[in-house]
Parts: sequence; C-alpha cells; structure tokens
Amino acid sequence: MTSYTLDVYMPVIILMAFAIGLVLISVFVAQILRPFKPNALKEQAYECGEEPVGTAWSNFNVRFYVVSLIFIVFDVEGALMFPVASIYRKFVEIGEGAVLVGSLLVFISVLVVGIVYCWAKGDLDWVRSFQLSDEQINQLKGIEEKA
Amino acid sequence: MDFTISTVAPIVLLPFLAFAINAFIVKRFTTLGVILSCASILGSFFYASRIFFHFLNVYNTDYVIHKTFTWFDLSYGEFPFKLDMGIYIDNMTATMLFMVTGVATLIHIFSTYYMKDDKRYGRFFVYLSLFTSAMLALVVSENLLSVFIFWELMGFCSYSLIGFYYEKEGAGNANIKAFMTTRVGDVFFLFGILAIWSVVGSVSFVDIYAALGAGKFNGLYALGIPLATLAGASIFMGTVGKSAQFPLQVWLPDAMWGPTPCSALIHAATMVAAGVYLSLRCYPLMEAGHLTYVIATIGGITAFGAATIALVQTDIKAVLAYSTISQLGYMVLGVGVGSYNAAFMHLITHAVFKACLFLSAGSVIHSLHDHHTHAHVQEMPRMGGLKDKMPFTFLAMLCCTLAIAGIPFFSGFVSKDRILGDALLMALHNKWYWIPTVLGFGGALLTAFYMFRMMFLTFFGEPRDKDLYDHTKKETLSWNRNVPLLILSVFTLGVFYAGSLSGQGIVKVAHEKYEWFQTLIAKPHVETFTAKAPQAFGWTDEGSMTVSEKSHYDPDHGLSEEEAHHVHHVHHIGALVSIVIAFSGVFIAFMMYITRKWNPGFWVSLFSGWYRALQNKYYFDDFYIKGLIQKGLIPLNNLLAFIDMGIYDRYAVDGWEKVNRAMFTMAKWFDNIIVDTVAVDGTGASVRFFNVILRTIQSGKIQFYFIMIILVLTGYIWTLNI
Amino acid sequence: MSPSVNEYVNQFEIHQKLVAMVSDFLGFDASGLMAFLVFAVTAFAIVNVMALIGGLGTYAERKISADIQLRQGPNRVGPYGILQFLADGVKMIMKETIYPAQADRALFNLAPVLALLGVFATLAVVPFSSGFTLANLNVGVFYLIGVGSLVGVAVFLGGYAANSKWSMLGGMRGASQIISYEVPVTITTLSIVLLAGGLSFGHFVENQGGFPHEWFIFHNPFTFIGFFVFFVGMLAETNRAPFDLPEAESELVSGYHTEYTGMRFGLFALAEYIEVFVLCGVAVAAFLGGYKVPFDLGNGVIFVEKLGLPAIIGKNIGQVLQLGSFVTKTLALYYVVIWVRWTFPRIRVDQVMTICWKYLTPIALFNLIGVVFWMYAFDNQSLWEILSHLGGGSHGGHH
Amino acid sequence: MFNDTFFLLSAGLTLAGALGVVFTKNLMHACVMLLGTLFGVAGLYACIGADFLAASQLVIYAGGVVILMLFAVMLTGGSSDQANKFGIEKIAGMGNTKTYIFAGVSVAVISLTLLKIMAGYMKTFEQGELPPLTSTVEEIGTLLVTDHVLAFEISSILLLGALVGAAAIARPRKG
Amino acid sequence: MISLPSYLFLSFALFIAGIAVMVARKNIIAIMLGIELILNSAALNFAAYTRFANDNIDGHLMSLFIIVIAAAEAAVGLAIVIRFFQIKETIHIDDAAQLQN
Repeated sequence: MTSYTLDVYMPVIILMAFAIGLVLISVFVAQILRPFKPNALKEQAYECGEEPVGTAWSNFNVRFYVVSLIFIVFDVEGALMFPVASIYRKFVEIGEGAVLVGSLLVFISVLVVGIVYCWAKGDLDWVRSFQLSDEQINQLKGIEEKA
Repeated sequence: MDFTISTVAPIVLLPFLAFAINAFIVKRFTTLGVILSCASILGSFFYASRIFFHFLNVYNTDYVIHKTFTWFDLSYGEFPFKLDMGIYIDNMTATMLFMVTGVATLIHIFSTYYMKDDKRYGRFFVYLSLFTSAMLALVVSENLLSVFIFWELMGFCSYSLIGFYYEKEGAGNANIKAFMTTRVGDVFFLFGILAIWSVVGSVSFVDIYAALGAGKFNGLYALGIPLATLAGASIFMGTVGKSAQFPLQVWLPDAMWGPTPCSALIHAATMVAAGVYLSLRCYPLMEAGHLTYVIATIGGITAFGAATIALVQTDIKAVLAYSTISQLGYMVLGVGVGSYNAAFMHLITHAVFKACLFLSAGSVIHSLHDHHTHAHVQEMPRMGGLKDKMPFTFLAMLCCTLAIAGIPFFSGFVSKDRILGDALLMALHNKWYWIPTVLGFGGALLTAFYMFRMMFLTFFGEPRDKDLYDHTKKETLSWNRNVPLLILSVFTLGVFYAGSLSGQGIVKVAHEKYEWFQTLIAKPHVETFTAKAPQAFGWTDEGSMTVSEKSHYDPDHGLSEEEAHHVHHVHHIGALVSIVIAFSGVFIAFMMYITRKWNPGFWVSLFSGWYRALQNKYYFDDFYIKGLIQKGLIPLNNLLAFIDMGIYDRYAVDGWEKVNRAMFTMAKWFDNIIVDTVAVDGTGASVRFFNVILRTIQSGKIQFYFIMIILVLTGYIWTLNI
Repeated sequence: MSPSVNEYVNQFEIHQKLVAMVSDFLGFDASGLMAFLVFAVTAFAIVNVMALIGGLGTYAERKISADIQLRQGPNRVGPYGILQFLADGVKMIMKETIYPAQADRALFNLAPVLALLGVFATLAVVPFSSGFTLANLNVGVFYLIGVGSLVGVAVFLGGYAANSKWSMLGGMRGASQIISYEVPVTITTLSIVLLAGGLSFGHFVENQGGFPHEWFIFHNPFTFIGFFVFFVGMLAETNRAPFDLPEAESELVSGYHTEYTGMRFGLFALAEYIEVFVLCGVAVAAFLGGYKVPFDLGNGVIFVEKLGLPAIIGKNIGQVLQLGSFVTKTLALYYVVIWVRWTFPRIRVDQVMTICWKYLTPIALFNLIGVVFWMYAFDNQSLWEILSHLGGGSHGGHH
Repeated sequence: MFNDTFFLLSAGLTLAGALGVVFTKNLMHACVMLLGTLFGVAGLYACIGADFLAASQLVIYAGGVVILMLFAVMLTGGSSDQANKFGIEKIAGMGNTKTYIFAGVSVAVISLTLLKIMAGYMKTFEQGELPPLTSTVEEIGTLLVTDHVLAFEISSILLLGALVGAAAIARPRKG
Repeated sequence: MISLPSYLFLSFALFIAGIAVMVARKNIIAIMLGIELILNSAALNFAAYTRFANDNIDGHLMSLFIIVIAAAEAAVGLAIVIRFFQIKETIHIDDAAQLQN
C-alpha cells in the first residue's frame, strides 16, 4: 500500500482560499464601483408588487422532512457501502467474491425494504392522492354549471 | 469431541432463530410457528445432551471448555480496554444446559396442550423461544457483562410473559411489579460489574478467579468497605432480585398472572435459577468478601418466611409460588454455608420437580372449567376429590410432592438434606449459624406440611364444589399433556442424582462411595483468599474456610480420617432430623385435612394475628407501596424536584428576594413549631408542610436529569479516583 | 495510478534542479514551498479557466438556445457577440447590492460563499489528465459527493436568508431536490466503484481504456443504464432544466436568488455553471473513459521511444492529448446539457420527486445489484471481453 | 510546515464553530456554525490519516445531518421569536441567565474532572514513531466484511428502523 | 503540532461545548446540536487514539459507527421534535414534561 503525505490536501485548501478570495475581491471591487442608495421600497421583499405580509420564516410541509429523512438513510448506507464496494473487485479476482456478494446483498435488500415501505406508505408521493367527497363534487359541478 | 463456539452456538441460536422467524410469521402461520419453536428447542436439547454426555465421559472436575473471541479491542499500551465474548462451559454449565433444555422442551410440549385454545397461542411460543434462548445464552456466558445482557433480556421476556393476558388489570400490574422489583437488584448487579472492572480490568469469570487468587482485591476499599465485599454484595443483590430472595421476593407470587406453563418456566428452569446460578458462579468473590453469613441468613429467612406464607394460601398456584421462593431460599442457604454442589444440585432437582408441579397444577386448572364465569378455577377450596377424575396427574403430582417434602428416595431429599447437613456442620462450628440452620429445618417442616395440605385439599376428600366436579371430564391420556408429566415425575427419583456415574459409558460403579454430583461439580479453583479482615459477629476466616472447603466429599483433597468421620456423623444426624421433620409435617397435614382430627380453624383462631400477617404476606407489598414508595421515593422525588425547581430555577434568578422570602418562611416555620405545635403534632405538621411545599413543585425536566447524570458521573470519577 | 500535478512535475529534471536552486538560495528545503507554488499556479489556472468556461457557458447557452429556437442570440458585443459575458460581468459588478430589510444579513452574505466554496473544492479531484490533477485523493469520489453537498446547504441558506416567500419556497424546493437526486447519483457511483476497485478518480480512469468499448459505460448493460441515471441525476442536482424547479420563473419568480442582486447573484450563477462542468467531468471520468486516449498515446511513451523526442516534450504531448480527450468529451456532454434544457419542457414538482424516488432510485439499486452479479458471474470481464472470447478473440481487450 | 497549517486551520475552524454554537442566540446561525465545526473535524480527521472518516464526516454530517437540522428548524417555525396564534412562544428561547449560570457550573465541574483524568494520561504518554499515512479505505472495507460484518449488517437494520420509525412519526396526518 | 495532546484537547473542547449547549439551551433542536458536538468529540477521540496509540484501525470503524448512529439519532430525534411541534406548537424543552408527577 502506498503511503502519502498531507500535502495531497494542499490543493483543497488552496482552492477554498481562492473561492473565498474571489468572493472578497469581487465584493470589494463592487463596493468601490457600484452605487449604494438603499431605501425602504427597495429593501422590501419582492412579492410581485404587493406589500409583503409577515415573514417568510414560517412552517413548511413535513414532506420536506420525510424526503430528507430517506435521503440521509441512503446517504449513510452509501457511506458504509463505499469501502466495501472498493474492495469487491480484488475479492472477485482472488475468488472470494461470494462473501461480499452475500453481505452486499443483505445490505442492499434491507435498503430496498426501507424504500418499499416508504413507497407503500405513500411517503414518496409529493402530492398525496385524495378523494373528494360527494358533497364537494356536487359543489364543483354547481360551480361549473353556473359558469 | 472438540467443542468450539460454533458447535456450542446452536444451543442458543436455534431457539433464537425460532423466535426471530416466529415473530414474523406468527400471525398467519400459527401452527407452523409452534412447530418451529418446539423443533428448535428439541434440537437445542440434542446439542446440549451431546455436551452433557461429553462431560460425563471426560469426568474431570477441572475440565473446562473456555473459548473466547474479541468483541472489541481498544487497548493501547498499558491501558487495557478489551472486551471478550465467548463461552465458558464446565461441569456445572453442562448439567445446567441439559436441565434447561430438557425442562424447556417438556414445557414447550405441554404448552401445545395447555395454550391450544388461547387466542394468542402463537405469540406465547415466540416469547417462550426468546426466553429459553436468553437463559441458555446466560448459562454459557463467559463473562459478567454478557450475563448481564441476557439477564436483562430475560427480564424483558418475563415481563411479557407475566403480562401475557394484558387485558387483565392484575396482569398488567404484576408484570410492571416484576420488572421494577428485579430492576432494583439489577442496578446493584451493574454496579458490581463496574466495581469488578475497576479492579480486574476484565469481567471474565476466569480473570476474576485469577485476580482473586492473585490477591488483587486486597486492601482495596471504597467508602470504607472492602471492595471485594462491595462487589460481592452488589452481585448478590442481583441474585436477590432475580431469585426472589428476602426482601425482594414480592414479585414472584404476582408472576402467577402469566399462563401456567410460563410459570413453570420462570419458576423452575430459567429465571429464578439464573440468580442462584450467578451467585454460584461468583461464589469465590462472595467468600472473599466475607458475605457467606449474610447470604446464609437471607436464605434461611427466605426459606422459612415464604414457607409460612404458603401455609395459608388457597390458590394452588400461589402455594407453588411461595414454595418456589422457599426452595430458592434453601439454595441460597446452601451457597451461604459453603455447600456449593448441594446448592447446585438442589437447583437442578428443584427445577425438575417444580416444573412437574406446575405442569400438573396447570393440568388440574385446565380441566376445571367454571361454566358460569367461563374461567378456569385455581382456588383449592373449590377442589377436592379430584384423584378419581385425574389419576395420572395425581400420581405425577404426588411424586413431586414427595420430592419437595424431602421424603427419602426422592430427589428433594437428597439435595435438601445435604444443604441442611452442611448448615448443621457450620452451626456446630459457629454458633451464629444456628439462626439460618434452625430456620432451614423449620422451613422443611412447613414445606412438608403445606405441600401435603395442597395435595389433600386438591385430590382427597369430598368435592367441595359439586357442580364444578361434575362438569369436569375424566382425564384422557394425551401425549402432549401426559408425556411431559411422566418424564418429569420419573426424574424426581433420587437415584438419578445420587447415583454414581463415571468413566466410559454413562453409568459405571467407579466411585462407589461418591455420587456423581459430588465428584463432578466443584467450586471454582481459586488459589488463596488472602483477605483476613475479621468477619461479622467475631467470626474469623481461618476456621471457616478449612471446614467449609473440606466439607465436600472430595476424594482428591482428602480430609483427615477424623474430620471425615465427623462430617459424616453430622450429616447422618442432619439426614435423620430432616426425615423425622418431613414425616411429621406430612403427619400433621394428614391429621388436619384427611382425618380432620385436628381442626385447622382452631389453629387459625389461636394465631389470628399471625394468620392475618401471613395472609397479607407479612405486609411486604404494603410496606413497599405505602412505606418505601409513598414515604420514601415520592418525597425523594419531590426533594429532587425541589432542588431542580426551588433552587435551580428560583434562587438563581431573583435570588435575594427569594432568599428573603425563604428566610421569612423558615422563620415562620420555626415560630409555628416552637410556639404552637411542638408537643402536639410537630411531626405531622412538618410532614404536611413538606408535602405541601414539595408536592406543588414537580419536575419532569430532561435537562435537570441530564445535570444529575453529569454530577453523578463526575462524583463517581472523583470518589473512585480513576 | 495517476499522480498529482506536483508529483508529475517533480519527475522532470529541470524542476528538480529548480527546487535545488531555490533551496540553496533560501537556505532551507524548499520542496514544500515549491509544491505550494505549483499547486497554487495550477489551481489559479484551473479556477480562471473555469471562470472563463462559466462565462462562456452563459454565452453558449444563449447562442445554442437561439440556434434551437431559430433566433440570432447575442451578436452585438464583439464578434458574434462572444464578449457578451464580459459585458454581463461588468453589469453585475456595477449593480447595487440590495439587502432586503428583513433579511438575515450574515447568512445572506454567506450563502454564495458556501456555494462557491463547495464547487471550487470539488475541482481539486477532477482528473483533467494523468498529470494534470490537483489532488488524487484516496477517497476522491466520496470526497466530491461530500463537498458537493455544500451547494445544497448554500441553496437552502440563500433561500432562507432573504426572508422572501419566493426565495424561501425556492430554497426549500432546491435543497430537497438536490439531496433527493444525490441518492441515485451516489448509488450509480457505487456501481462504478465496484468496477474500478477504488474510490479515487485515478482508479476510475486507469481501469478504462481509450476506445469506447473499454469505457465503463459499455462495460455491461447495467452501467449503460446507469450512465443515463447518472446524467439525469446530474441535471437535477445542478438545477438544470428540465429540473429547474427551484428557479422556475413562471412559478417562483426566480427561486432562491430572487432577492440577490449584483455580484452575489453572479457568484451563484458562476457556481452553478462550474458545477455543471465538474459533474460533466465526473460523468466523463466515471463512464466515458476520462482522459484516456486510444493506443495509449496519453502516457507519451511512444513519442519518447519511437520518435526519440526528449522526455519532457514527449510526455507533455501526451498530457495535452489527454487533456484534449477529457475536455472534448466534457464539453460534448456540456452541450448535451444545454441541448436538453432548450428541448424539454419543465416538469412539475411532484413529477420531480416521482422521477427520483420511483424511477431513478429503484433503477439505480437494480443496476447496483446487477453489476455485483455481473462481476461475480463473469469474473470482472466486460461485455466486449466476453464477446471477443466467444468469437475466438484475436483482437481482445488489453487487460 | 503545511501539516501544521492544515491542522491549525482545521482546529481553528472547529473551535470557532463550537464557540459559535455555544454563544450564538440564533438557531439558524447555530446550525451553520455546526457546519463549520463539522468541516473542521473532517479536516482534523484528514490530518491524522483518517481519510475515509473525513469524507464520511463530510458526506453524512455536512451533507445529511445539517440539512436535516436546517429543515427541522424550518418545519418548527423558523427562527423568529414571535408568538403563534395560540399565544405560546413559538421558538423556545435559546436560554436565559439561570441556564447560563448552570451551564457554566456544569462546564466548570466537568472541565476539572476531565482535565484531571487527561493530565494523568498525558504524564504517562510518550509518543513513539508514527507510521506513514496510508489509505484506509480498503482496510476499512475489509474489516467491514470480515471482523465487523455483524455491525455492518446490523447498522443497515438500525438505519431501516430509523427510517421506518422516523417516517411513521413525522408523516403528515390527514385532517 | 499534530499530536495526541492537541487532539485530546480539541475533543475535550468539543465535549465541553456540547455540554454547555445542552445545559444552556431550552430549544430541543439546539440541544440536539449539542449532542452532535459531543458525539463528534467521542468519534474524534477514537480516531486520534487509533493514529497515535494503536496498530490496527478498529477505532476508525468505531468512529464510523458513531457517525452512522449519530445520523440515525438525528433523524429519529428530529422527527420526534417535529411531531411534538405539531401537537404542542412549541419546541421548548420544559414543555416536554409529560413525565412529571
């Protein structure tokens, strides 16, 4: 196994520094060149010309959370599978692939169970199908007829 | 035969697999699940008997299979942090495995009869499988930590089984009670494990024995108590909780709420046996901690006290429950008086005959079906004369009763007599041991009495509930009901335990003088106990160790001629006394309940106060609920809440004003007390005052608990000076 | 195993002499300093080229869209309007920065920085050529996924900080879309990791060849499907049409950068364009043979040995070929991305989630299992190798 | 030279982030600070050759947990300190004087305790020759399918449980 | 510079910060941030000991599993928080006191 030094991370740091530097420079240049005349109207949040009501920081639908939940589970499982996947080729070459096939399959099938559960429970539907009651249907029909 | 972890593992894994599969298919394929459970336990029994006969063939006291694998190893340099898991099988374990799997198999088979019509038939087997698997894993465990893991798993299973009929309020309460009560002991147990870890750096039994031999516990004190004592006592508290010893015996009678086969399993083979098994395993530690006298006394008290309570019970299962506690008391007494293999032997014999007793009782209860309430009848006053209706059950139960009563030629006699004999030996040596010894003998008398009272009330005499009697069908022989009873009752004969087996083949007259139990089961080998601190009651080590060590019929570590003679003599006396006692117990019961010469009512009226106390189980429940919980725990809770809310929330914020107000309150309080009510109702007023203050402030605050955890942990670190 | 640019440069005598000279001059071992300089110069070059590509990307986008829609596109500034992006840049710098009154100023400033940080950090592992790679990390692709997820956070924070309803909706949508599509992309990457036997891009590319039949995309049928899964996931991760829900003009005005003006908006746009390029590069490295050139021209051995050129020239010719190969493929993919944008209509938000969770993820999982079994059954051989063996295989693969 | 720079940068980021989490009173800012800390810790992992851990830290924490936290903040009402329609304070306070006092006390107590323990270790610890850094990915992969295969598989079941449980808890209810 | 003491100190600092956050904050999500800090400090310790005082890399796996479990914990914990908010309209920790009495 080849060894390495920490120098391999040098470009990462340099690039990050460049990113921050680029932002600082561009903002600095803009600071010099651009006009800065704030007023209350300009600072209003854009709501198609209407007066903004309240703040945007309000409750959101729980669906967002469920999605991110499924994501994090897959993310973690991926993180566990990456090292195993990276040795699979070698194991197949030395004829020990069956061991890895077994454990990978178990792992993936548990993953599949998770997604099947969420699918069956409707967590994957962004818009949940819903049934209109008869009353509502009649109401809608009434509106149509009037029109 | 070479046993490794993978050849031993099926014993544990088969029931566990059955549980894992069964838990998912139980709803749809009940029958399949039940067959799976039974088959798995049968397979487990097969593996266990292989091991058992292997050990018999080897026939060596020191033969041990000890295999480990590293669970995790994070040690570096001189800081060891390594935990092994594995198996530790010696003669005791092998015997235990054989017994547990055997009894569990029979109970499984019986359950297919008993639970057939239950609406949660399949689920019962799910629990049974998990329960058995946990117990087996505990038995083969190599270290205290894995013992603790399976110990807790078993606690959970017993919780589920006791609350099996969770619709009934009593069952719901009983399982919580069982869980919480055993938890008290478990906390101590865990603390004991920590204490051992802090000294030995490992929790493996082998390492603990080695550390004891090497004197690692010498001169270590925590809170002014020798650390060996602290650790031993903590672990013994685990036994007290799990094996229902005084004063934590209250949960076991309530465990009757579970179905009868599960009672048989809890009371005979698994749960309560685990406690005694643990204290046998940790015996050297307890001896090194000078705890033997305490243990013996607790055992004696339990044996006698539970027997007295059993005198007045009318529920057939309750009688058996108290008899279990009493018998467990004998085992603990045996541990206390250094009668190592007799205690273990009693564990085995008791498991067999108690399982049989419970199954017979289950058979009786199952047959008696009240057509008005649609419930099974457990009350003995409504039974009577059943021996004509169910002769087979009667015979099985009779065998077991003879065994538990200590009638010669039955297993109970062999083991109990030996414990009592050893106790007598100790008592002759040290007068303080007379207390547990006399309690033990008294308990034997009572045992014989109440067991025969139960027999007579159930099977003899005129049927007291004619309607019930007439509706009861005559017993028909069915394999899953009678075969377990038959096998178990055959094994109540003493010859199986007192016989001598050895060498090639299974039975061979090699050690003619010595019974196989005595020659096979030996104390863990620990070189020296160097702790020389004086024990309680002026009792010093030197004498006790020699006699208690040598009191075993150990052919290799021979006693001197004279000593051996003395020991034999004492044992013969003990045996004679216990025979006399057993027969007189039977005689009293006979006079009271068969011939009716002696009226039980008279005795009740004579000792009416006692009678009430007994009926209320010595007010233990009342004491725990009213005394400990209401007077102790809730005020403690309130006090903590007070610290939380009253100090944490209140004084930190607007301190000065609050302090002023508190001073004012204090002043007023003193005023009231001193001026007004010092003499009249000082105590009551103060209690009421605290209640008023503390009740209003209740806590449920997570962060406060968190702070408490931090403080306790830091306190622990500072005191133990890690 | 492909070295990083520093190690590549180090193999030439002239550079070693230079290092020795500087060390003599300064009086201490200057190899670290020189490595820093090499990295810094390379990184500077890459960043600038990337910025250029980002800028040209906007131009190309407009030009191609105009082409597709039979319009002229930008044609005033410079020849064929090619300097349009410079004019745009100047406009952005000159624009006033407006902070919404209720905004969270700190996060409002931080969000574009995070986006740029995440994208730039991914550049470190992109294998432009066997010698022209900034860092060949052992955990290359895994690192890329991790750092790339900063963009999701940036999008969310950008939407949050402005405290405008459009922004907030766009930010939430954007973040959830980005993380959702990360799942199929990750799983598809896993199947490539299986084939490559390592996480670094060096492994990825070195296990492929210069000819299309040696690419991982044609290794087996599963990777062929996997490539399209990856491509679609990539589009969605970079919020490109038809997955540009977070910034759908007709629904959300401009999504999470509604309230951003001037250079901050420009930085967001820059980050987005560079990310598209980087992900196209990843797709090329993982599926399309990366920088590999046919007949192993890339390592320069032929030029040195057959043509007798000096090592420094021959090797560098190879590098240039490799770079050309990589950039050509990447730009071709880039073109496809733009093409897709102007061809497909935007899909609805529920369809976005449906496509991700109900189609791409199951397909990706199926592919993963398929690759596992393929490798196990055929002993790591590719489809081409198997076929050539069947056909008597005189012109079989070079493995 | 670069080693120390890298380490100092990471450590500085870690500490600054941790301090930010402790002292900021804005929940959203605290989450972003946590992101900084997590990146710093990833750098620290990289410094001691735990390259796979560093990447996992980035993928799981920075990419997953932080997003989850940010979403959760949004789903529980954002970070504005305003009353909702029931008059209850919507976002609970980020602490007050008394909690600060208690935090200070607990921190002091624990610091003393831990420093005591650490001092004991530090005195006895001597650094030997460090082995060169090598890639840990293959080694971790091999360990995951050999020695720790049970933990590997069980963690998948743990995650399945987490997924099912959390989805069942958080699932939007009808009506 | 890169040595065990400095790593232990960093992990110590993270731990202390986590404790401070957990005690000082009354917001459940903020407390969970504190928990993450503590978990990170533990994982860092494992990795550091692996590097400086051990031959094998089991500690890395320990850290990896800590990270995995932290993710699971965060997922479930935050789900509970969200549900709690839906019911109680608050995430103040003192309102989560059903266990009192």
